[in-house]
Amino acid sequence: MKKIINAVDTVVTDALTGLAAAHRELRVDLDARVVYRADGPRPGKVGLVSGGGSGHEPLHAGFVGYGMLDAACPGEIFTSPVPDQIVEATTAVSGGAGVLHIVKNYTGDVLNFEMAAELCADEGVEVARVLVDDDVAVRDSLYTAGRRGTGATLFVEKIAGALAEEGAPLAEVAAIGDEVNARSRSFGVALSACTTPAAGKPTFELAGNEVELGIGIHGEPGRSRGPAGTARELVRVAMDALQADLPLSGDTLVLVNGMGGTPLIELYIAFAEVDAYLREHGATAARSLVGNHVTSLDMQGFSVSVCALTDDLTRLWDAPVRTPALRWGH
Amino acid sequence: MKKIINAVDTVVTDALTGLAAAHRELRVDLDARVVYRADGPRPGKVGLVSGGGSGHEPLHAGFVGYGMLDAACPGEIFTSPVPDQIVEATTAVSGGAGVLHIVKNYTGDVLNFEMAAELCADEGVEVARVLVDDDVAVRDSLYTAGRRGTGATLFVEKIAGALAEEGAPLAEVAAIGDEVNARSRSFGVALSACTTPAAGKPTFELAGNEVELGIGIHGEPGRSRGPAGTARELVRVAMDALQADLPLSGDTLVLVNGMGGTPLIELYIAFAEVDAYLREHGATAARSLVGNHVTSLDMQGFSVSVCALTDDLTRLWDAPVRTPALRWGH
Amino acid sequence: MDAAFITDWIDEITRLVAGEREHLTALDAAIGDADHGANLDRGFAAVRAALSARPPGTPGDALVLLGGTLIRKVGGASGPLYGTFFRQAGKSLGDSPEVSPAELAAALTDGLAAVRALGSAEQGDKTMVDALTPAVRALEQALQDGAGRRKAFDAAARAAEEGARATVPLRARKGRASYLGERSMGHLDPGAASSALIMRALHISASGSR
Amino acid sequence: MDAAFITDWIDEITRLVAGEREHLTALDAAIGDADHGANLDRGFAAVRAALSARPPGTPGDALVLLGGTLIRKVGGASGPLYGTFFRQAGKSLGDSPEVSPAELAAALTDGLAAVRALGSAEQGDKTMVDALTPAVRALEQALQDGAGRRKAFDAAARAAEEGARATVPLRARKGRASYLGERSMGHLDPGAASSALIMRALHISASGSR
Ligand SMILES: Nc1ncnc2c1ncn2[C@@H]1O[C@H](COP(=O)(O)OP(=O)(O)O)[C@@H](O)[C@H]1O
Ligand SMILES: Nc1ncnc2c1ncn2[C@@H]1O[C@H](COP(=O)(O)OP(=O)(O)O)[C@@H](O)[C@H]1O
Ligand SMILES: [Mg+2]
Ligand SMILES: [Mg+2]
Ligand SMILES: [Mg+2]
Ligand SMILES: [Mg+2]
Repeated sequence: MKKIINAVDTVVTDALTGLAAAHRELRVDLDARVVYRADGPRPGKVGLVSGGGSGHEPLHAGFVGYGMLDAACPGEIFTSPVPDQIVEATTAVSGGAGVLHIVKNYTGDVLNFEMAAELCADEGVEVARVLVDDDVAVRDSLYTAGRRGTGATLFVEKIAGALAEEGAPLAEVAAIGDEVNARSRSFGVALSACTTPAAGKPTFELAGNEVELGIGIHGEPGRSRGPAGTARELVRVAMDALQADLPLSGDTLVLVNGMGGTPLIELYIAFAEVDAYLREHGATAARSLVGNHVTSLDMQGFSVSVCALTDDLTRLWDAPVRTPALRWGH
Repeated sequence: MKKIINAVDTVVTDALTGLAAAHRELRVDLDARVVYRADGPRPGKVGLVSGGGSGHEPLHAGFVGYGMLDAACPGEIFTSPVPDQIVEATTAVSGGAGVLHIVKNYTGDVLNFEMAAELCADEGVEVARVLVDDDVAVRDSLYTAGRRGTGATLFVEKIAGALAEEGAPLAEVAAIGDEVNARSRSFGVALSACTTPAAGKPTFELAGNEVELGIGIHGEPGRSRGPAGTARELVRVAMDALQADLPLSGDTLVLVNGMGGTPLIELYIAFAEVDAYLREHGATAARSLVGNHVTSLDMQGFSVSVCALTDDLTRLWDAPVRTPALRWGH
Repeated sequence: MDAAFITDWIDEITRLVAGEREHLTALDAAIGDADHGANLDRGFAAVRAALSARPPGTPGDALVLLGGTLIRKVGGASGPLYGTFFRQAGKSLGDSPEVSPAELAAALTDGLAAVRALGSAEQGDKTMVDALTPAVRALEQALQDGAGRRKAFDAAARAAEEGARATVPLRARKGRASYLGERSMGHLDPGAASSALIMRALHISASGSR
Repeated sequence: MDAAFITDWIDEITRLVAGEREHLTALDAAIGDADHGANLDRGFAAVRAALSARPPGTPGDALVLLGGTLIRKVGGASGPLYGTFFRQAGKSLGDSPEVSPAELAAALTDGLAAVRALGSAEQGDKTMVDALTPAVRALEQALQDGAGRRKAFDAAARAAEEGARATVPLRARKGRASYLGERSMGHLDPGAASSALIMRALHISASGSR
């Protein structure tokens, strides 16, 4: 394993140190392990807190700022944050209008955010939660921990963040988060596994002509293996899976997301295929994002997330945002 | 080799198709292979054209837009564009105030841009050139093709682009480009080689405990090999090389750049070390950028570019920019 | 058994977890996300520090401190689950300075119930519950049958080890491994493996020798 | 020799380059950026298309078309350099419908001079110039010595091959390989290798058999 790190145990702290130095518009509490907007909290604005294991950068800390998150709680690599972090972040960003927790549906994230929410309630902070579970590769049934939260997390953070910025009350901000989640689906494909610093070797091995289909964002193997096909074939597998779960039509918001080790040129090739697929099926990529946004360390591969837009969602997506990793609008 | 591509020969065209679909604010001429700002040319504004081999995304097409480039000419993977592309782009963006070519110092880029400039002169378009050669890993002597152009290209494109947007004449825009280049130095380290679609296998092999020092951005081997050290050690090698060539002091602009296959979390760790090194040496990272900007396909590693700022350069760096890969200001 | 007994147990878990760190992580790499060893190692190291900063006066104290520290330092699924297990057990023990093996057994039974409530895992879902359930049951049974504490703890450890092994053929229905569907079959659950270490540590510390 | 002779030569280069594509790319991977084979293959394929779209009337035409197409389709260092080589040679030939071997030799000498002017490479810099220079010199010499065209072209090809081989120990001073400093030593220059193919193709096409 070769990585640009100082030691396995200091990866998250060292990266947060760099984040703090690079982004003066953020306030990074290294002890509490929370990343804040330097200009928050704003009285009367619903606070948005998210978090999860590290290794998915820029998610979540890269989405802290105007129009998106008020705070992010990074855990160790692929390990959800602990309740203390979440409590600290929640109370700090509370501007009196309540705080929304945006939680990806993993047992660890769910449990730790739940514990934190109880403690926050004890301290008189009203907390609502949006649970993101967009990954169609996992069947949501009695036999699984439910769908995973992946690329749609970015959609939820952006759109709920924009509504909170407009001054909407907690219940509405939570409701739009739920709506975005309900209208979004994702599917991922890996060309290679990632290597966590702790494990020191790839979490699974693929032959030269194999891809892993239906992967998550934690280096866990996918649901099945398939032959490495063309970009068109790989995108078709992903889009067929999305389409089977949520028939596509009309305007959509599309994220073609790199898993961390895939060059941008390949992501644009994938996007061309997604765009063509959507048009073939009577839908449009009305809004899009191509790049490494919800990553899995150095994994090679991509995921596609699609959200069926409404006028409201489009307006909130287009609203100004100023974070390290996402910024537009004036 | 596993890549998200349809065929080795269609990589660049397919990616440009995706770029066009993802960015309506760009106009992509697939036949001529030129990427334009959809809102250009602006009469009286100096046009900025850059280009080079593909495989360095987001450079250059990702930097086309308000405040930066007017057009980019992508060549085949790691192959400089041909004169026709450059002539087409140059004449199209010419708003009567002349056009600046921003050229990375590689034999192929230099020759093709030179030929194009001659043809443009025939057509009555005034062309000036900034040659970017910031890479201290290459000794500039009679015995080399001179220093390579790497990370500082982004600095030149941003700062010259901002000055052009202010309406400065060609000579001034070219002069500031030269100044940025003269004040900038870069050094890169690879943890793994990249795989070009044409070659199908990594361009060099590194043992598990080796890094390649002084690499360029074309998968070419570096000047030497060294042991894989900590982030601090690797950054020290890079910074010592920069510092030896251009003593660091005062405000600097820093790019910690990923080579395409390195996760963002590691780049932030590297940035923390660069920031500490600068402070130790009496300099400051007054402005910074951390991410994959001038890449080498799927290569793992990073480069550091530092530009010694002046008040003017800082102002121009801070000026608004709206491109797919770089955007800020209002 | 007093507070010192519990801190001995914790020390022994810490040692076993440190020794098995790579193995637990490897198990988690196969069907999860390759962090279980690192998670527990980090957690128990923090527990050690907490214990020396504030030595507990009673067994209940010690277990509450242990559970609380795991909740606050581990994260992931195992942090809240193991944290709850020990914290609930500690609360059940109340503030007696000395507890009997039967009292400890009852407390661990309560802890397990809290884990099941929190994670809603049933036996057979291929989780730590598959090792903890038979372990706690065997412990209660052995003590009821009149076994001494050393023997009873050994029975608990054996039952945990067997319960862990029995997770191999199962298809996971909880936690990350459930995402794999049938591909989770044929692998030992990392949490069940660490539960077996925890129970084995109890036996070792009661034996007073390693 | 008429325009058809030159197009035969071009066809032969195209074939050799296609066959050696992987080899040229591998040479370039060692000390460059792994695209020389792909570059030339793409270029000569485009030349073929250009030739059938607008069949040249004279040898000079054919070489100018060849050179111009390489400039417009190849990119990189080799595109402008080879393009200039052939384009200048074509211009030197003027518009005679038939040229002698000596006229072709003189034209190639002019082409080489243009390459040296454009790339400012000297012999010994480990570039295509190291193969082209002895080749053109040997060609002139053989013809002066009264050799027939087939023999003279063979001498040129041999000289190019030897010149290419002689680049192996050299340290590159031009092009990408120069970035490697001493590490460029011990490798055959890809451009010199392709120059040898070009000269060998001349001999093969003059021999009328492959
Ligand atoms: N719902 C649950 N109930 C009980 N145990 C669970 C549950 N989900 C996961 N586990 C246990 O947690 C273990 C994984 O712990 P760990 O790897 O530390 O956390 P994470 O899965 O968040 O990475 C699994 O092997 C399993 O035994
Ligand atoms: N300045 C120069 N003069 C002559 N030949 C050169 C020069 N620079 C490079 N070359 C030749 O070009 C070859 C490389 O061509 P190619 O790989 O197609 O282009 P690039 O180096 O741009 O990738 C080298 O092997 C060398 O023979
Ligand atoms: Mg985990
Ligand atoms: Mg090249
Ligand atoms: Mg785990
Ligand atoms: Mg090359």
